Amino acid sequence: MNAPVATLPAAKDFKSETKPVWCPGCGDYGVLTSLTRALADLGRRPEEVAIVSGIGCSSRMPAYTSCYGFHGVHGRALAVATGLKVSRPDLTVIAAGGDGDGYSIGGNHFLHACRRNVDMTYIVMDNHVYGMTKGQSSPTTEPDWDNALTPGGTGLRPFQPLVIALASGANFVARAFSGDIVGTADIIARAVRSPGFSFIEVLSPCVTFRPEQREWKELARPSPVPPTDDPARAARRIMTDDGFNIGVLYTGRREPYQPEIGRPRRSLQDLAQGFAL
Amino acid sequence: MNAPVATLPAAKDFKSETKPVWCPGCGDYGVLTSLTRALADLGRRPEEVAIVSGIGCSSRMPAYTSCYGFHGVHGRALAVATGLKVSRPDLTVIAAGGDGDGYSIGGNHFLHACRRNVDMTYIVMDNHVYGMTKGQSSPTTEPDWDNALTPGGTGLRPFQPLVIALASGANFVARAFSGDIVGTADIIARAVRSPGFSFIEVLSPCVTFRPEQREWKELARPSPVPPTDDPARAARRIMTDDGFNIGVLYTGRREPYQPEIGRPRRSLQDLAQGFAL
Amino acid sequence: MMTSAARPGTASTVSVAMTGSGGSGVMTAGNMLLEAAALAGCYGLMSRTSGPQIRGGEAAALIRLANEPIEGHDDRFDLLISVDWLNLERFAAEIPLGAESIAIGDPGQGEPPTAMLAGTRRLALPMKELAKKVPGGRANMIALGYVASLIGLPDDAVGEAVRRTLGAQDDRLPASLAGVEAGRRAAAGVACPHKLALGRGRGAGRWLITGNEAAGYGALKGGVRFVAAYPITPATEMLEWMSPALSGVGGMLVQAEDELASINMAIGASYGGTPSLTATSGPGFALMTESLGLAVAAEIPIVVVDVMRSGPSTGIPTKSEQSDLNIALYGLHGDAPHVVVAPNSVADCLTTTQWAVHLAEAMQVPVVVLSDQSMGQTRMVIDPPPDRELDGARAVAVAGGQGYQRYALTPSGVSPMAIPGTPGLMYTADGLEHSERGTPSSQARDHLAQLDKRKRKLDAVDFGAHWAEIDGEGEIAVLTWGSCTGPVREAIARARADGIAVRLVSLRLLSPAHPDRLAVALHGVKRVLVVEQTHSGQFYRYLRAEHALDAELRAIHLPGPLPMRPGDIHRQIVEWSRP
Amino acid sequence: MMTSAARPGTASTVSVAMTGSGGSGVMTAGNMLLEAAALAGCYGLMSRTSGPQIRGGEAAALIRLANEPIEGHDDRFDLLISVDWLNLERFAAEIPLGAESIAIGDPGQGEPPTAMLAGTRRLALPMKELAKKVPGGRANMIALGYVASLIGLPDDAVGEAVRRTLGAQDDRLPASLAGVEAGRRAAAGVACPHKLALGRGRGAGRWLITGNEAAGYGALKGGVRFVAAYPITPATEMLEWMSPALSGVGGMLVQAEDELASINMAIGASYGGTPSLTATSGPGFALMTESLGLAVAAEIPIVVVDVMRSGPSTGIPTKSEQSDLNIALYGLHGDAPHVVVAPNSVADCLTTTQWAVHLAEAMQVPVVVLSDQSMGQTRMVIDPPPDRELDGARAVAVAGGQGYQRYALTPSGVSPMAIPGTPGLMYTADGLEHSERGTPSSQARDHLAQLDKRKRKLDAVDFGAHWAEIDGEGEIAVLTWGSCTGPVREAIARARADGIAVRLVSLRLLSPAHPDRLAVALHGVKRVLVVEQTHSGQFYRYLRAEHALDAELRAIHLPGPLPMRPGDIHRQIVEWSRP
Ligand SMILES: Cc1ncc(C[n+]2csc(CCOP(=O)(O)OP(=O)(O)O)c2C)c(N)n1
Ligand SMILES: Cc1ncc(C[n+]2csc(CCOP(=O)(O)OP(=O)(O)O)c2C)c(N)n1
Ligand code: SF4
Ligand code: SF4
Ligand SMILES: [Mg+2]
Ligand SMILES: [Mg+2]
Repeated sequence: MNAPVATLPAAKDFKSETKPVWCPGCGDYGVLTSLTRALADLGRRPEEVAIVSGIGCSSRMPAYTSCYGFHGVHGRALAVATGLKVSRPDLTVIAAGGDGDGYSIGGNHFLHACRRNVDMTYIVMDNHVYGMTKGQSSPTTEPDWDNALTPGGTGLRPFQPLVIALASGANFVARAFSGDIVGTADIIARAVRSPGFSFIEVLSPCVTFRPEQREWKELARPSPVPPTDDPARAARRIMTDDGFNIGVLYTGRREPYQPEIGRPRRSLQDLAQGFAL
Repeated sequence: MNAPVATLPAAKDFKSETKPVWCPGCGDYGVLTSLTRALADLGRRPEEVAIVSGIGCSSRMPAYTSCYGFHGVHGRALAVATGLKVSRPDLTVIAAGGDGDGYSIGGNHFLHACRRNVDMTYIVMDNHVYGMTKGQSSPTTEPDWDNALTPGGTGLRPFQPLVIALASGANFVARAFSGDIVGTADIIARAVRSPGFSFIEVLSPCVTFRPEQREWKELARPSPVPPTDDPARAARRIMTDDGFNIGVLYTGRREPYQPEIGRPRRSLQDLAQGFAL
Repeated sequence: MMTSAARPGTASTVSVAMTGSGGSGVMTAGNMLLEAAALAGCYGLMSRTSGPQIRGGEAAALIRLANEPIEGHDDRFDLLISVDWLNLERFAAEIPLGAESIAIGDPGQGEPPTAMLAGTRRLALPMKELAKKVPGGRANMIALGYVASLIGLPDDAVGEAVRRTLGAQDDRLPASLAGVEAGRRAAAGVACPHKLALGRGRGAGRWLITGNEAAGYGALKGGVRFVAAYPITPATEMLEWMSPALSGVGGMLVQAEDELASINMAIGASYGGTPSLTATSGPGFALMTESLGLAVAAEIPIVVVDVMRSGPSTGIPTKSEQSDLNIALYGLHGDAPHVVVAPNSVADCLTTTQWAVHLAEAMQVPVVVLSDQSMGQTRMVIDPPPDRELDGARAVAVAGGQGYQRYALTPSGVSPMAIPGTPGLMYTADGLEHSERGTPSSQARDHLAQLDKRKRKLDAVDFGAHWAEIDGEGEIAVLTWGSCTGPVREAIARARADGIAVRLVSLRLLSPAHPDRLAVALHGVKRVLVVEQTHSGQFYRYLRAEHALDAELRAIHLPGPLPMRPGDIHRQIVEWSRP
Repeated sequence: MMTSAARPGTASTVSVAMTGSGGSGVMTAGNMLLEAAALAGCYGLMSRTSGPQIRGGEAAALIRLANEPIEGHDDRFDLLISVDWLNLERFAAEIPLGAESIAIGDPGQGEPPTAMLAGTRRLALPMKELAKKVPGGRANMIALGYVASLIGLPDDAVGEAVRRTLGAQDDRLPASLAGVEAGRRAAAGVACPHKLALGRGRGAGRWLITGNEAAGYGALKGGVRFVAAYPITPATEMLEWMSPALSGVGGMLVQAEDELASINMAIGASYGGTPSLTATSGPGFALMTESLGLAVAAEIPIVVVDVMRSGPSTGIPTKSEQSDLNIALYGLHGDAPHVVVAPNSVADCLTTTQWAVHLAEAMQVPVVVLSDQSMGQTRMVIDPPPDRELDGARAVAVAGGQGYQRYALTPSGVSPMAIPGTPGLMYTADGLEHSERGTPSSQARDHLAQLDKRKRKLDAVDFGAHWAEIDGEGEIAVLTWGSCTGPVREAIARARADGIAVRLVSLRLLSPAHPDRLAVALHGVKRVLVVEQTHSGQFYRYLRAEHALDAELRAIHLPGPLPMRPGDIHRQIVEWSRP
């Protein structure tokens, strides 16, 4: 706490001048605000932070911050973030995106990122829909949600992101609601502080294709219990709640994966010796 | 039971004349034998059955049976099997492959196949290694298993296939051991009979790259408890056992996903009316 | 399909851009204008464009009407009507205006973008104010009535279009009709040189259709009964049209978790005997190439429609380009012969997609259909394409007999395919190199035999007359493909009107290449102008690689997002025709 | 690298195939034979082949030795020694024999494959029996001693090779040496015309290396410090060599869950400032093309090594082919300029991969290195390539100043790249089309400007002399690339020995194409023979597409799995040189 406080950037300093393409009322605005607050609260500087995303409305996030950003291809944010973080452990790396990006096309990387447990934070803005492509079912969409591509609904059981995150080894698991700016900022800050892979499922309404999600603000409420470090208990809680308990739900103690980047022990000449006759 | 029993094919009729490329002692031989037994026990005919796989030693399975077979690309067996089954619900469709094929490159399809719950059976011959590419870590490999690609081991927590299958919605979850021909045959038969997506994790040693797995035959033993239909209980059991309890562990009651293939209700002319001015 | 006499470029045609901020209803008004013209016996088309905002930003309906069939936009817009001026300058390049153009704006709605409107004739129309006078009235309807009147559309056609769009029971109908009427009254006495000569007939029997819908319908006509897909702009609407249609005709559409899954699901269904398809755009197509190779090696028929958008990478998802030609032709690893075809108009999306299914089934090969955003998402008035007998006819192996060989070396290269369920013909389809039986083999003779066989399939088949559209005579030819064909046709019509003989060659069959056929098509031609919508000249390079072209070559290759303009092509033809 | 005088084809050379069932130890014996020859001052190489069995099936070590550098197999094998005859006929095409060939078998080990051995001279060597007489003896060591003696390798070199391979402390050493000695004794008095003229020097300073190792080492020399990869034959050994080496030099290798992840991890690490690479083969490469396009659009340097195998689809994973040329050049969607280079020998795998890293970093572009199974997995005696100063030099933006534009339109097309952590230069890398600042844009002018910029980067750079290997004069040229260069060099050497002047042009830089440079390289050439290992003539088509070749062209394009034979090329040159 000896650093001159005055020079630390405020939340607003983490917002860029680029105007979001989001629809008025989109939940993602709230997440952006919470994210910038969290970064200010964490005392980070914009240049120390990299926000990595895929493709989707929510994946537009990086450019709306003043941090380093990477807007990649659909579904691969976690892979990019992993390569970046393990090679640059000094950076704060945050991956962000949507339910389609993360759980549909990106599902495999989600599984393996949880398992790999690299020290980074993954924020999924879940609106139970593909917003960017104008309203198709995502893995978290209700089975009977009618839409043009799957009239009458997909009939499929929704994907349970928190359960899968737990089962595959995420070290920090939380649920947030985009309408709760302060609460979400707090969760993001805790996630970033927590070593290893931190996963935050943010309920973030798509007011355009799922206007009924405006009601989420009535449903979301703080989780009645504190986080547990027992994955089985966390899983049971998540499986039995109604999906609107907000807060940090699980914090584990697994060691992050970080291959050592030591000072070079061998010279190139030395390596070439192995080929010499 | 009115069909003339004599004409039903026996287990041997389900084996093809193609000689497996497998190493002597490979666990996959046992799985092949169990599979052919199960098909005979089920009273199927080879032409009614399609075995679909990806790439790997274990994925060579289809051609060693006398059924219809599909040996596709690495990691995509479940997608091929899904397309086949939903469009041809009259067939018995079995997907088969390895832990690399199914949990690494194919992980996303595994998640979504469990969730989709199409009426088919998925057999993974898990040897905790990439056999075909000569011995690298797979997702189920122990973190400290030394090998040329990741010297000293990957350091990663092994993927828990049964837990993920449960969490993502598989309707039938079992563990088998390739050395237990009769037991595995029985599990396969039950899996095929069970509606929806049935998942069998078969411990199948790779004697070449993981010779220590020969010991599995000492460790494998029947699960002390009968299957449950409560996923949470099943998950707890699986997470707390030592990985060698063999048997059907979970049977659910979800409706399989099968889009209706009705008789055509509309003619093409009729559809064209929609374009008419 | 069109006779020479009916070529556009000589026809009376009017181009209208209706713009406004999101929610201003310009798209609705534009659709009504198009439909009204169609009901009045005209042809026409409408494309949409909008700013980066997901919803609610600036938007424009780009409409062109004519009394003869047209297939693309003109060089300039005759009328621009802006309900408000919000960010209009973003569309400056998409809405070229000239000295003849009339720009109509609402004086109460802010400052017009002067640079963009420079040189145009300006009209003021207080749309908001006029709308206020109509109970429930909206500015877009005022604009509709005004423009319809200026260009001379009959009242009854406009009224009918409004009624059809809203439905006779809709509450908004009276206000909308009243708004149109108010707009029309405001136009009284305003001189406008851009009059639409009305078409013959009243449009009955014609279709209003997008290329995406046409492709979907063509696929069904070809016999497709299984589709697996993952949404992507601008292919999604094709899938959205097909989904209910498929369940109507006894088929199904499955939404996959990604494109790796969708193509493999389609392969699985096709292996099971059901003609199958997936549709995507560049990024998704890139994810499918590994499994396209599987379909080549395992000989599984399948159709992949790539509705191209501007690349590379995510590029410009909502804008057209022809730059997936390379990946479609050459994007598979290994020597992987497959078929690539391209429709060359909205209407042809139907026939060529149907043909693609036919080719896939007949040759047991993957067929790529290269459509693009500009055909896929443009709504157009067309004469329904004639019915064609192009049902997929797969060579199916019949039960009985011994020693079935799935990959038997037949003279045609096509080997009868056993459908699961058939007794006695069980085999394993394989992407590993294999013997005739299908057993994996690394023997040189098997590899060569199967490579030859897979190539032979494509060499031996007769692709028929649909392989290219060839029209006209002359020593100058324009060689093009896909959606560039529309502007090229128009440019050629203009050149012919100038007295220049020009030949059109538009290739629908891109792979396998048919150098001999192209040589015949270009017989006597001294100069070939190659026209394509890519930055690097992909089509030009493809032509050089695969064909012996001894004529003098020039190329117009421009990337998206702007459409190819007939005027640019015309200019080049004229310049080149001088001795 | 080699002077004309040192060309192979005129050198004394002996080819030996050692075969036997799995576990018979022929690979070990083969490696020892190669190393012994190397220690005796010879050059040589060994490739391996085996049946479909994962372990334990038939296997063959294919060795060629010479007293001058050689780079590929000869037309025929001089000696075949079979510890047992198990399924030997499966290798008939890979082990061509002739009237001069000697086939040595163990009379006690079953029936020899008569068709394959027809016309050869046959020798019987009771290897099993002789081995039994040596305590702990094995047949493979008998074979080694016998063959080494027949071809005239010095005893001490063989003994040294055995000692080096097993290690001085190994229990098996005495039995092995005794076995070799027993084999040598059995050879006493056996006439053999295939004698190896010993090389100059004793091999000190030379390397025994595979192309995969050389490429891995070259990557490290180029500065690569991050690798993410997913195992695939035949690229895995490159990764396995790099993994410990990287951690030794302060880098790392991450095993990814699939190729989609591996390339994106590499992109992420490179975005962070670390030169990065991934290696794969055809099927994995196909999965990477979408993200290669991202690296193009977002301008992220990255190297992808594709160690090609026979395709299409899973194909023949263990066999070589050059058939990923198409996908490497043209397999990205959209207009996506990138670099493709190819090493043309095992030794050149080092230099060209190092160069690839340099190019990627200098141009902020993805570079594809096309190696193949035959270079990657062949172990070869080489002279270490000279050290080259080709460290990656990325243009890095420095802190300070205002209004940093990541995608600024510079004259060279290369814009300084900010490395995360640098204050004041924060930007978002984007695969969407963008402005100079990096903000997404669908404007035509931004699209064109960025397309031009990305192309300009490749046009503006000087690729230097390494772009091609050009050697000799004459009116006939052989134009080739990659691993075909070895047999082509040898064929040319033979033709020159016949008195025919032939020029060699082997392209290392495949994309961007340099038609002007090639025209200079082929100046005065009347006939060009194109040599490549594909079925469809991919290189030939690429040459036509990208270059103006006015010489008469002929092409030898043969698929894998068999290597290109110098004799076939030589025959074509001779035939064509007749007036
Ligand atoms: C490979 C690929 N496939 C498909 C798409 C099309 N696409 C863009 S965004 C998107 C879904 C976005 O949904 P989600 O991640 O939930 O984000 P949201 O827009 O809802 O925030 C899809 C399918 C693409 N860009 N790339
Ligand atoms: C796209 C692609 N990537 C990589 C490979 C290489 N490959 C073949 S099999 C395999 C792993 C097989 O492991 P597993 O599924 O566990 O099967 P096993 O051999 O152990 O039975 C890999 C990585 C491939 N064929 N295709
Ligand atoms: S479409 Fe939905 S998710 Fe996308 S910006 Fe609009 S409200 Fe947000
Ligand atoms: S390598 Fe292992 S998995 Fe493969 S066949 Fe041999 S024992 Fe079985
Ligand atoms: Mg979403
Ligand atoms: Mg395995």
